[in-house]
Amino acid sequence: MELNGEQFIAASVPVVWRGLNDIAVLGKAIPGCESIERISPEEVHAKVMFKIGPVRARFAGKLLLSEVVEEKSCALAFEGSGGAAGFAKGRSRVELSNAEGGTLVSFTTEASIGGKLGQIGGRLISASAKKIADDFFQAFAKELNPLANEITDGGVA
Amino acid sequence: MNPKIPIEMIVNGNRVQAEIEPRRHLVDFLREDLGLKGPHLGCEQGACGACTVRVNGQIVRGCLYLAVQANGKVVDTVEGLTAQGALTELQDAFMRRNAMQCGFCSSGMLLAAAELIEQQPQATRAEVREWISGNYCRCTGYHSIVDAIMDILEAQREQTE
Amino acid sequence: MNKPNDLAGLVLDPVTADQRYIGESEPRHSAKRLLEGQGTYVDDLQFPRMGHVVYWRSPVAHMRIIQIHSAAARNLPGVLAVVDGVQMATICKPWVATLSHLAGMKSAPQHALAIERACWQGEPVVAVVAESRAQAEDALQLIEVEWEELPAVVSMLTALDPATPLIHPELGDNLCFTRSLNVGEVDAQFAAADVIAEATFGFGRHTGVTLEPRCQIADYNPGDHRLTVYHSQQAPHMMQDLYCRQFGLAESDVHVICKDVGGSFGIKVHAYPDDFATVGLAILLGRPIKFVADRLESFTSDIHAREHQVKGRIAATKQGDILAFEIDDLTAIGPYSMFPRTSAIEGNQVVNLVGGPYKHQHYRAQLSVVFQNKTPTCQYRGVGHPIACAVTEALVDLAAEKLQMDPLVFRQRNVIPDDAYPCSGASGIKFEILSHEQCLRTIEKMMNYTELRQEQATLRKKGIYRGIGFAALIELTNPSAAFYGVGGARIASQDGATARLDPSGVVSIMVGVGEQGQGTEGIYAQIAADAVGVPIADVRIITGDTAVTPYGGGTWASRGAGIGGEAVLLAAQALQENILRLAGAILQRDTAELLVRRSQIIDKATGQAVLPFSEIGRIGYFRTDTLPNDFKVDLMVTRHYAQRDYPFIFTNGVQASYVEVDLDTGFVTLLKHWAVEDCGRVLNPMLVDEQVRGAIVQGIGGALYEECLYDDSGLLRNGNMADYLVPMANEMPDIEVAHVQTPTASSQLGAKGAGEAGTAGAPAAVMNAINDALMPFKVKVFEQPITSEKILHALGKI
Amino acid sequence: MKAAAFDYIKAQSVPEVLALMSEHGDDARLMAGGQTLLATLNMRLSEPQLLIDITELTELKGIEIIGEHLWVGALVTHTEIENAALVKKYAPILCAAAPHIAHRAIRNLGTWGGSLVYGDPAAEWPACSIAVNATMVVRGLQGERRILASDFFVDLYTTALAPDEILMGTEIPLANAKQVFSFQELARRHGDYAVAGLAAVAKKTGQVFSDCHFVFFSVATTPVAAVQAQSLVNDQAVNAELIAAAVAAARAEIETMEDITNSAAAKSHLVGVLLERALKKMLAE
Repeated sequence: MELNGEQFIAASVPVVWRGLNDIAVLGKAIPGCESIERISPEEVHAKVMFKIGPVRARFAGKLLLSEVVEEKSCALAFEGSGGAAGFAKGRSRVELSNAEGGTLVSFTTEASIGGKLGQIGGRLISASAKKIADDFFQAFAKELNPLANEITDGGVA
Repeated sequence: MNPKIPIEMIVNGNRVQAEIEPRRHLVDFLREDLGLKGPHLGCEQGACGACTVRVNGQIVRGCLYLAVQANGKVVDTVEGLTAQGALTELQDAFMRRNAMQCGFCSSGMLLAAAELIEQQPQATRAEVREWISGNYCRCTGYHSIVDAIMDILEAQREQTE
Repeated sequence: MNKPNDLAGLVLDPVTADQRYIGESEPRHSAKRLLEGQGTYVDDLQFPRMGHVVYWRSPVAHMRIIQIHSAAARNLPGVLAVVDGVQMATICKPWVATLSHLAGMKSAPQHALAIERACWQGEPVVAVVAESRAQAEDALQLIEVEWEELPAVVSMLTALDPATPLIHPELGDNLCFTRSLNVGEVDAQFAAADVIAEATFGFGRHTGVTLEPRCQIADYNPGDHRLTVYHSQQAPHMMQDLYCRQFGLAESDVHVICKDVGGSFGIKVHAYPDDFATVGLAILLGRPIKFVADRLESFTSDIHAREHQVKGRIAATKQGDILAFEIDDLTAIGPYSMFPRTSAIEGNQVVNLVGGPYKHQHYRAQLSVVFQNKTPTCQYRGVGHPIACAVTEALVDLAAEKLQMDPLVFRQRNVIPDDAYPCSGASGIKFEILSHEQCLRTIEKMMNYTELRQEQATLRKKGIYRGIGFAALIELTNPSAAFYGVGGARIASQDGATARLDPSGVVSIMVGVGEQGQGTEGIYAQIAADAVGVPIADVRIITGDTAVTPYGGGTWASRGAGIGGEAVLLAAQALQENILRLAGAILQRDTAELLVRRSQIIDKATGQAVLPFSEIGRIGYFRTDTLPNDFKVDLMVTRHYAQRDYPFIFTNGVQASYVEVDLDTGFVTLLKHWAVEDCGRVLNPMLVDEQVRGAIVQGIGGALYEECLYDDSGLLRNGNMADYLVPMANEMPDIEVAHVQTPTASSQLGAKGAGEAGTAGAPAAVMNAINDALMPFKVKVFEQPITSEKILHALGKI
Repeated sequence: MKAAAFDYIKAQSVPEVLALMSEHGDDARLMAGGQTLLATLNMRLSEPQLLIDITELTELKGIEIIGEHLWVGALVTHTEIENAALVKKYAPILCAAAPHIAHRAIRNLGTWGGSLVYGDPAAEWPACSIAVNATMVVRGLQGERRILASDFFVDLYTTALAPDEILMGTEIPLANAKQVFSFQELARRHGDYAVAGLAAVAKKTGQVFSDCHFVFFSVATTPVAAVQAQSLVNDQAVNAELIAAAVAAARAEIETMEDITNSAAAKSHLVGVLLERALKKMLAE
């Protein structure tokens, strides 16, 4: 599954960059995040309760940061295990650029959902992923700039 | 967590009492606790219809209905309905038309057909196909099942004319 | 003499004197209990101390198993054992599934539970046994397997590329089997042809979705070291042999029992890793172990089939004679060849069967069977026929279109004539006797072809686009040992039947071929009743028990009627002879003066009943003292039959499909389907009709609905019954079936198989009908399943 | 496939349900018909601690006329809607849609309210509720509030219902003689999730449509009204040109979403096909 998109955030590039590297911010922004800890500068572990429609699955996952270019771009590898429910894994590339009144975050993501979730959820998996991304950026923006709640949704293609 | 819950219901005309885990669905209760063999499990997601049973006179998916929900209700399976003679004509028609092969879908198919005959006595061949389209049969190709149900519907109509 | 009769085929002479049941639409008396909820399927059986096993299966297409953590699971209440591949391997040998007559075929050793690596999503890795299924599933959630994902081979198109990783490095490449066939002068024929048509065909992966999932109960008695396995299976003796070989048991100590089977279709004729694992657990734990696949694991662990891409060409003259066919078939079978029948047979069949009905002499075929990290594929109803037939019949239609000939007329001109037999097909397959011409004549009448074409033309003017599609087909049935035996697979081609007169005069028949719903027990009762001479109500059929029935191959390759039925006939005839001899001894009459009629011995001269079977049973069993000292006769006889005249006895038939395509939505409505089937002597028209119909609907499933969809990393995306679309009643057409009867001379009965031809022809007929409907728009769809999406694409609407 | 263990309470009153919900939060799940929930539990894709069976709550049952509205209780089953004379008279599109929902055995248990609060984008009822301009009546510990159907479905599987609220039922404006409707659904097999569907309702005076509701389902993350197409058609005499314009508008305004076998492009195409068919059918009435 591919998930690409752009999101405008009403905060400066340095602020957004700090946010993306601040597990406190991420913890609040990642939908269903129950715990998050930094293992090393490149590795973050988190427990996330994935909720979509009737489905509830608790994922234990890790994020690996690489190809970091300060305040510009980075690559994220992530994998999460939801036990019997399945797992999610993928790679994402995030780039920040200055934009009128804030920052444009563009990302390209390759993800796959395995196990039962993938076997059953096929019908709505990409829609669910899109929703999670949208929810993340909504909350992320709020965290960075509580005043600028109004997000001009760049949409997720 | 999850103490067993006492339940009481009428199954095939007999009052039964049991203590069960809330998570037990009705077909597991009928099969594992009561030893019935008519309702089958084909998918446990409500797609195949092999688990069809009657609760308070209506067909339901026995795999999407908890045994505790049936507390105080009347449950009928193909065994009980056979004993009552409620399915005799249908069963004879299914035999005559060879409207079954492996038989795994038959109990669900018969119960679905019986409700159709009761509720849509004027059903056309197309309407019969639509009604039983919630019951999966990999063997027959459905044609003979539709024939068998139409036999009963037509016989009924002749009588009422 | 057999008299020709155009619509009914040949009106056959009776097989027995006083024939009352053979050839009649006799209901399956033994099936009544199934309609009353009184069947006995494996999951209906419960035993004291029985454990329930569930399997932790690989969640990914290819992985290295690093470590398995099972302590938490073991500590749950009710949990009896957690077993991994290493422990299982101490009692169960690995296997490699190849056949020696498929030259160069290779595969890798496979274990009951994966060790080190798992090679497809769904491969069993860890077994969890508990006192109840729910407890086992509770524990399953606590199993933690540390795994490292390995690169997966997903697309068969790139499986052989140098850049593609090897699934089994020791094999040197990802190629399981390859075959080239070159008959006649194909290049010269194509060079000389007036008309050449070609296309590339795609076939999606299917799976069988038997309504009753795969299931078994294994029970090992440590006292006498006997293993009893209750199994939902088609080939009990094959499984007996495999269990004793993989676990080092004596054949005599393995007992396989198949009670009612809730559908099989080839899904239940293979030996699965979890079959062995469940048996292994029964041995390790010394208690009965029940395994019932749930629907989600069925989708990733039942065999799949039919993932093929075929490039095909046909050459013809402007007069309308087919000169040659050429195909290149690429198919992928998963990471292992399936045990013990192997996964190369399907592709091999495609090579054998393309062009089958036609009289061309030039044919070239190339086959590549490759490994990939998806669920293993193997023989599934129709084995290769649906692919070969779809390719052949679509090419035939393309040629007819270019020649501007009616597709039915074109077929009538090119099929092997009914008076040309015995002969060989271009691929070298041997035909005893077929009836293509008569079948085509019959279907033309059945469907009122001319009127139907007129209706199609009229509606087209109103903007309603309907199509008519044909499929002429051949089907391989009644196999000899050429199928498996010669390749070293211990799967019997012969089958046996035992007939016994019981003291009351009832006849019991024990047969090696079992019942999975086709009605085999029904036709055996018909044959026995006629051949022994008793009312069918006085016949009992016993199948599916290796301790009771004669040794046999079971149900596969449409052999139940032709092989099993012939064995029953021979045994029943022998029993009647013995009954007559005993009657002669009792009555002190020459047996030549006596005959059997309906459970009575009749005096030929007077026609009087002189001795009932019950009396023969009484004296034969309880008063042998009243018989002459030197007289001896058995009231129980066993006979075996193996078809040895041909590698296979081919059948033939033709199907037609009438569809309407909604140009705005791309949706296809199946309006009607016709089938003419020649399975030799029809033992029970009602049963054959329903076999044909069921098989046709299974074929339609593949043509329009069914496909196992995988993502780029080899994960199944629709492995559930809401998203893998099996055919349901509402979309299926009424199906008219007619019979032509051209019996095989290789048996007295003259019966050929009937179970798979429907599946063979339906996808071709439906695809051709859709493309006929689309003809005015000069577009075609050759990718199955043919979805509305693909049709809208073809029409340029999206 | 056996569900993980959970506790079970058969609730006797709405206050009891609300209390339980606030006590247990997301560890508790309400069960009405259970036709989606129990399948999910069987597959262990959800493991609530507590199941609150609300099927005995009479307040949530019944179909009746209350003032200017047709009241459809949250616990009314699909079958009851399919067969209800009142619905046939005052919200006929619901009777037309009901047979498309799965199969009879499921319709006998599945409920109107259950379908609405799940907000499955492929489900019939959310789209229908918008098309008939229904109002959701929801109750929480703070009391009762009303939400227009058009404001209720906010995102994929997400509604305006607060976690501590329960849907009591819906109020549907009574259809009058001028109402015309067309329910269109394309599913690969009868009863399957739709490939695309449309619930269309309008008032018709001669050739002129007004108060148009063209609500599509199974094409996006929520049921979606073709607002521009609606306003194009509103108060205009419907003719071939107008239909063509409406079709173009609907295709342009609705951002479709692919599913497992159908591309977004195919769904956009089908949006137009369904709207054209609906308009022609309603025009012919």
